[in-house]
Amino acid sequence: MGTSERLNMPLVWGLRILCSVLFFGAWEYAVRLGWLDPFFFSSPVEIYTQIIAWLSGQEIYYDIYITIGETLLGFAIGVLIGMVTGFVFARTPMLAAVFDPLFVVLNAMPKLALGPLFIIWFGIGISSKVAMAVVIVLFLVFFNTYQGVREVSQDLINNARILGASRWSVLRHVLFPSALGWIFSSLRTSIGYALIGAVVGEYMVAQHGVGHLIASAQANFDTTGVFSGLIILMLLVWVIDVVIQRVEEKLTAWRGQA
Amino acid sequence: MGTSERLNMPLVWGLRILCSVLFFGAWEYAVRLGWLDPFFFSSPVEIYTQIIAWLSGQEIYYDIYITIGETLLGFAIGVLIGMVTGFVFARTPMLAAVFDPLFVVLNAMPKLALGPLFIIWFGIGISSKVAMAVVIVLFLVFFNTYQGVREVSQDLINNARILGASRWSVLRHVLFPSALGWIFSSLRTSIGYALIGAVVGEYMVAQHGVGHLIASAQANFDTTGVFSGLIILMLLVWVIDVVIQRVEEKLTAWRGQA
Amino acid sequence: MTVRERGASQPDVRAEQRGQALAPYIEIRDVSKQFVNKKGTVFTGVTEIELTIEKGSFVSIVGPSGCGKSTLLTMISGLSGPTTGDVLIEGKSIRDVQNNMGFLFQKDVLFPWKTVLGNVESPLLFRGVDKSEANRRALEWIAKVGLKGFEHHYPHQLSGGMRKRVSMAQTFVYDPEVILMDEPFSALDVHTRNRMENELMEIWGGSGRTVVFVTHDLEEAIALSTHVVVFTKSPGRIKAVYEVDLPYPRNVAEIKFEPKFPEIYQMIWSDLREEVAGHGHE
Amino acid sequence: MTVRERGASQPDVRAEQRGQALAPYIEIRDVSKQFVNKKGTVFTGVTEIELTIEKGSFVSIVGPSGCGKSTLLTMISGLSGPTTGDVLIEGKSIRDVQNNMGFLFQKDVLFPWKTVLGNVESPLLFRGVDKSEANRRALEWIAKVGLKGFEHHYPHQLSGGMRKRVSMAQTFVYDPEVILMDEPFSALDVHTRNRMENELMEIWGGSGRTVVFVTHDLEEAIALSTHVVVFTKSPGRIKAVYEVDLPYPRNVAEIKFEPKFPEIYQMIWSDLREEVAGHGHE
Amino acid sequence: GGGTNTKETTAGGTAAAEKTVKVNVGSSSKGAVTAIQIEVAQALGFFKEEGLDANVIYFKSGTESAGALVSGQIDFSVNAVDHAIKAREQNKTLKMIASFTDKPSNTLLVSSSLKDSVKSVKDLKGKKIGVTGVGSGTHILTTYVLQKNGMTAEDVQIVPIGSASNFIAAFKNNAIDAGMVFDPTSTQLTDMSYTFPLIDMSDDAGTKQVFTEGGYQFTGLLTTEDVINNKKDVAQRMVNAMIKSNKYIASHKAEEIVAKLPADVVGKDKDLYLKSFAHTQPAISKDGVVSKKAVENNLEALKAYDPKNEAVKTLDAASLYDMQFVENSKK
Ligand SMILES: Nc1ncnc2c1ncn2[C@@H]1O[C@H](COP(=O)(O)OP(=O)(O)OP(=O)(O)O)[C@@H](O)[C@H]1O
Ligand SMILES: Nc1ncnc2c1ncn2[C@@H]1O[C@H](COP(=O)(O)OP(=O)(O)OP(=O)(O)O)[C@@H](O)[C@H]1O
Ligand SMILES: [Mg+2]
Ligand SMILES: [Mg+2]
Repeated sequence: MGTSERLNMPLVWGLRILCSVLFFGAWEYAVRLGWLDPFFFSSPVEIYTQIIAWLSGQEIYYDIYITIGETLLGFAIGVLIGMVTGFVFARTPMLAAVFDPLFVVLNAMPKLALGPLFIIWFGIGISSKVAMAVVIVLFLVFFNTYQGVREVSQDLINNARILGASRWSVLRHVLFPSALGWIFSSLRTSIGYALIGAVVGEYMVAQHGVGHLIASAQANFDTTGVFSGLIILMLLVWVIDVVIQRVEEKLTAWRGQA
Repeated sequence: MGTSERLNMPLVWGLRILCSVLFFGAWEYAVRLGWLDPFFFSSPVEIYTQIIAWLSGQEIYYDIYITIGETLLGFAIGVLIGMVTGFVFARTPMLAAVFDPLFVVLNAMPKLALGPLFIIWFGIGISSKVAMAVVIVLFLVFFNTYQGVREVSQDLINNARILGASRWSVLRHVLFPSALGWIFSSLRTSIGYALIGAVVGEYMVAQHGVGHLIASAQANFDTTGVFSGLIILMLLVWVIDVVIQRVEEKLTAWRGQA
Repeated sequence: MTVRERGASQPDVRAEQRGQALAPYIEIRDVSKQFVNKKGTVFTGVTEIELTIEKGSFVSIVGPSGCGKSTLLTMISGLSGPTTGDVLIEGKSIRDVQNNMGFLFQKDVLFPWKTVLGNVESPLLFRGVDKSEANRRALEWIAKVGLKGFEHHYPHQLSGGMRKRVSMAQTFVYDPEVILMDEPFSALDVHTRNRMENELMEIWGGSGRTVVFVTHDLEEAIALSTHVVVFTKSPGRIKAVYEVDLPYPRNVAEIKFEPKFPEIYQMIWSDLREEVAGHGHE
Repeated sequence: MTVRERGASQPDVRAEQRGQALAPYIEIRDVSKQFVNKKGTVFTGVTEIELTIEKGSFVSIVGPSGCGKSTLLTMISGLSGPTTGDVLIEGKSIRDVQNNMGFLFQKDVLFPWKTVLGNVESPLLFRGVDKSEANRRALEWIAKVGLKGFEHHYPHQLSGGMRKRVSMAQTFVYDPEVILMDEPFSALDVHTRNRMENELMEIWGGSGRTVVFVTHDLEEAIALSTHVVVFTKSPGRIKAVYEVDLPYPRNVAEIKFEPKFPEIYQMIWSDLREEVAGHGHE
Repeated sequence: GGGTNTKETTAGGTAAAEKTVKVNVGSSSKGAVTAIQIEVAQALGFFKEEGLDANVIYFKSGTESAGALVSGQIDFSVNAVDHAIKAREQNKTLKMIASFTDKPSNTLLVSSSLKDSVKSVKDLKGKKIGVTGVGSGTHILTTYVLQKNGMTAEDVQIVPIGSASNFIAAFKNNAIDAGMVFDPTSTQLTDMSYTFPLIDMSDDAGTKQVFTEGGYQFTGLLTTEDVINNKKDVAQRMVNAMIKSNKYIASHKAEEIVAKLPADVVGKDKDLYLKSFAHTQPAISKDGVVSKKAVENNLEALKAYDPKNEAVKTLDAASLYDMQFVENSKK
């Protein structure tokens, strides 16, 4: 968060670590005491061992590379399309009126059901996973950009127009900075969805990738493998999220203290 | 959209219908000319026939009832949890600092991989689908509420505090109305995701529901069935979306013309 | 001094003393503005406004709070069209924002994400002025409004009066031909206000620039203007247009001591008083 | 009339003539406020502020734009604490917003989603006043500020001056004991302004209410206040505190014609002039 | 273990038992011909005859279904025996108590465009072969088939394709050259002339090309030790119903059987269903018996697939099934 730098960061980290320790401790404890069945829940120690084993091998890096590649590519394309359509729709009420229900409805389409079409159109390589990530991310970014632009103060737009701003300048100097908070909020959500899209794509059909790893583990009742894969994914998302937040902080440096 | 009432609605509808006719016409045409393989793309006429056939039967209504029930229940619970956490986090920077990365990371978790856990925790009845919808919706609403509340003008909050508003009054009279645009934007996205959650849940395990219908059709290579099911889902979402928009218009009546 | 009641034909205002052209420049023809709310209720902001502003004149608008002064400025700016009637500039009906206009809004409309410098530069950059030139001119204006040292502050780090002055610099920096100003100086202390008024006189005096100025301070209106327009209370109509017959260049702080000043003041004030006294508290 | 330079010990201000208590009510003890921006640069808003305000007094603050007047009010309100020093009310250090205070902000802070009525009612409802009673009192105040007929308008449907008046009603309606006002009347026409000033005198005069009032209009400051505080230019310090020795009740429009008035005005003005003239445009 | 969801309700006058027992049975999809016993029993009232009120629940795949069995959400599940093996590797015991298909009933299909160049498995060298998932039955069978033909998985490219409908898209897109599939996908693909069968393990002849002796245990009814020990009666009735299905299928023509099945099982394309059922019919067990040799063949194939898997090497085939109920039902 933008405000975190003014908080006591060592304390924040302390609490984060404390909570993690408590959580994983309780989990391990519950498994050992037989309250949780390791068949379904594995155990932190086993997961840790598995992750270490993976990380000391080589294949996992290729899987990660593939999945992150799909995720970032899908994210970038989805964000681009979503943002552009969001801006255009917000500034063109007629277009929005005609097509906005379509977006809501397409957003609600279970993409899983379109698997075969994705394969026909995009093959079984990474493109079909990227496409899956794109269609998921696109809508989220679209809706937030659309709303963000509609919430921009009309007074500021008026001032910009008086000051001689072209349509593009209004976009660049008013709409975009004003909607930035919303766009970033949607980016933080979207990165997760991009990953989900890529993983769902890998579930659907894949030779590599962490999603494929998880799906295979699942097929073998290897809960440890499933959780280990999930944790690797989550760590990746966390890293990307930190990057997004740094960028946001840079871009919204003008904001006052909350 | 809030602004649509000031647009020429007959024209909007005209354009919507025109676009639909063009789209479905092109689709039908392409199938008839053999440019699209009906095995994968079915055809509008067949889909129409199938939907009519379903609607004149009885079972479909039960399936719709089940799916909509799961969706709305998941939506309601998810929105409630997401909104409350969003408000709390936005107003408690320390809590947010500690747990906000967790939310980002949990959001990115491919829920599909948790299928077996959902089945253990929530059984094979509708609760597991509702739970699936909840965990998807929750994060979307959380992130938008969180951001919405953080964007509320501190000046307005200060004024409310000076005027004697309690924490609850500030929430009720300042934070909530101010964040409303964002909350509604996320509701429109979420309803789609609630449905996706319910359908993914039905894919996972089910006896009834439109998602189950689609999954069965898919297993039988019945593309017409898949598309018909999807179109029914999309029509349902459209209806819900119209309701959400009406409510939004009521609640944001104070806004000026854009 | 010419006094003209509303509805009389447009006066033949003499501006030759300052070497200005005489042609009607901005024409407001029987303009009214109605606001329709969501329930369909109609509220009349201003009505039957008929006013001709010559190129190079300095027109002040005074009137009770809520009489439609800002509404009129907004229509001249092209940001919002009249409900009936027509606003013309050089004979052409205004359909959109004009490129040669400046508008100092009553509200605070600085870009919160830009520093003082960024805000003041922006109109120049919008107009394609070279970055370093824009920078130079912006810094010059920041100094003129007394904000040297605050170039890199963001609006939220400034006081109310400072923000108003940034707005002023933002408008003056690109030297628009028509300047619309909505209560620009009311948030300033006396001295800063005087300095800004003199700055305005300087900008306007030298050239054919046209100013439309809204204020609640009749002294200020008289001190600055070639014409003072008095509005009736809401729904605003033009009650009278006065030509101010004082010589230019004027020193705003001193002009009050001109012998003619109190006479002019009394005349307009008696007219205005009727309006402002009439409203509210009934 | 008492004149006291900054740093001198607190004067024994006599307020008995209005039957007010004498105890120090609001104490500002060597307060300074520093703003740190994200780059770590420190900017001093006000410094070395030492001021005691008795219960029942009416203190005006004048000073150049950006000298820290609003900053001081914000600290008294409890919305933001001082960087050093302490602000006390009745001997207790202020840690949070006080329940018995009103604050008319310089900025426009009406709730955009509430109608005029909703805005004016809200402090009463926040305080648990019965809905119908709140409604009655709100309508009364809406009429007092001259906005009858606009009860159901939303803020964006009002003019600048009208919005300011809604804020006023919003503050006065719950009758706070301490009223902080930041340039409340500058956006109003002369008449409305006079009416509001008299309304304020009435509210304040009858009871032990305390007012801290920021204005750029020295005449207004003198006309209304028991004390006038003059600030130096930024970073603001208190230059002098003047006690205004004019009898109450005062009629704000007439008081200027009191024989003593010009004398007081000249005295304070000469002090203030140094400050306002000194800043900017160097 | 479960037990909680077996509700006993009285239903007077039933021939087989005084009480009707409600059971939850997991399956993967309504149209799956390898689980047709469930649908036949439902359609022909075999469950009712046994005093069972069978609640059939459809899961995304056998994995979810077996997971639900382990957690006690369901009492019986239609699965491949491989699921029991994998569960055993994770220390869970699931046993097959009746056999549905005792041949692999998988077909190795090759894209029609390769009709001239691919005449035997050896010709698949370097080609892309689709399987449903890594470690899935299709993957294991593919590896075994390759091994039998003197090749290893390294000689080809294995591509996990996921669900059945994806296969058709993948062949259309030319993403794969061959694929190990079962019905109805294999029939559909051949029907659409996208592919031709290279090895068809639905009948005896085809199976013998790969498993010289004893067949191969594919699907059957799985349950937990808990059910076997504590709900003997219910398990017995389930197996009775399943064997009735098996016998009915063995003694009737495909057309007759399909005519009895409801529309939502058969799907829109009746003809396709009939063809694929007829294609699979030879693989369907006639008596429900799981043979030791067949399960050993499964383990053999697994060893070929994953030579490093120690657990499989020591696993006793006999511990993966329990034939007491099938034996009893013969009496
Ligand atoms: N968007 C709107 N919808 C409805 N009424 C409006 C709107 N904008 C302005 N009005 C009304 O029009 C009238 C004129 O407003 P305007 O802002 O022009 O007044 P003004 O003369 O500038 O007043 P002030 O001196 O207080 O700024 C007011 O009564 C106001 O309530
Ligand atoms: N959040 C902030 N961050 C940095 N500087 C600030 C901040 N708020 C105020 N300042 C600075 O503090 C000084 C005093 O501001 P303040 O608003 O108190 O002035 P003021 O006396 O009210 O002026 P005005 O009459 O123009 O309203 C100004 O120089 C301003 O730039
Ligand atoms: Mg105005
Ligand atoms: Mg201020």
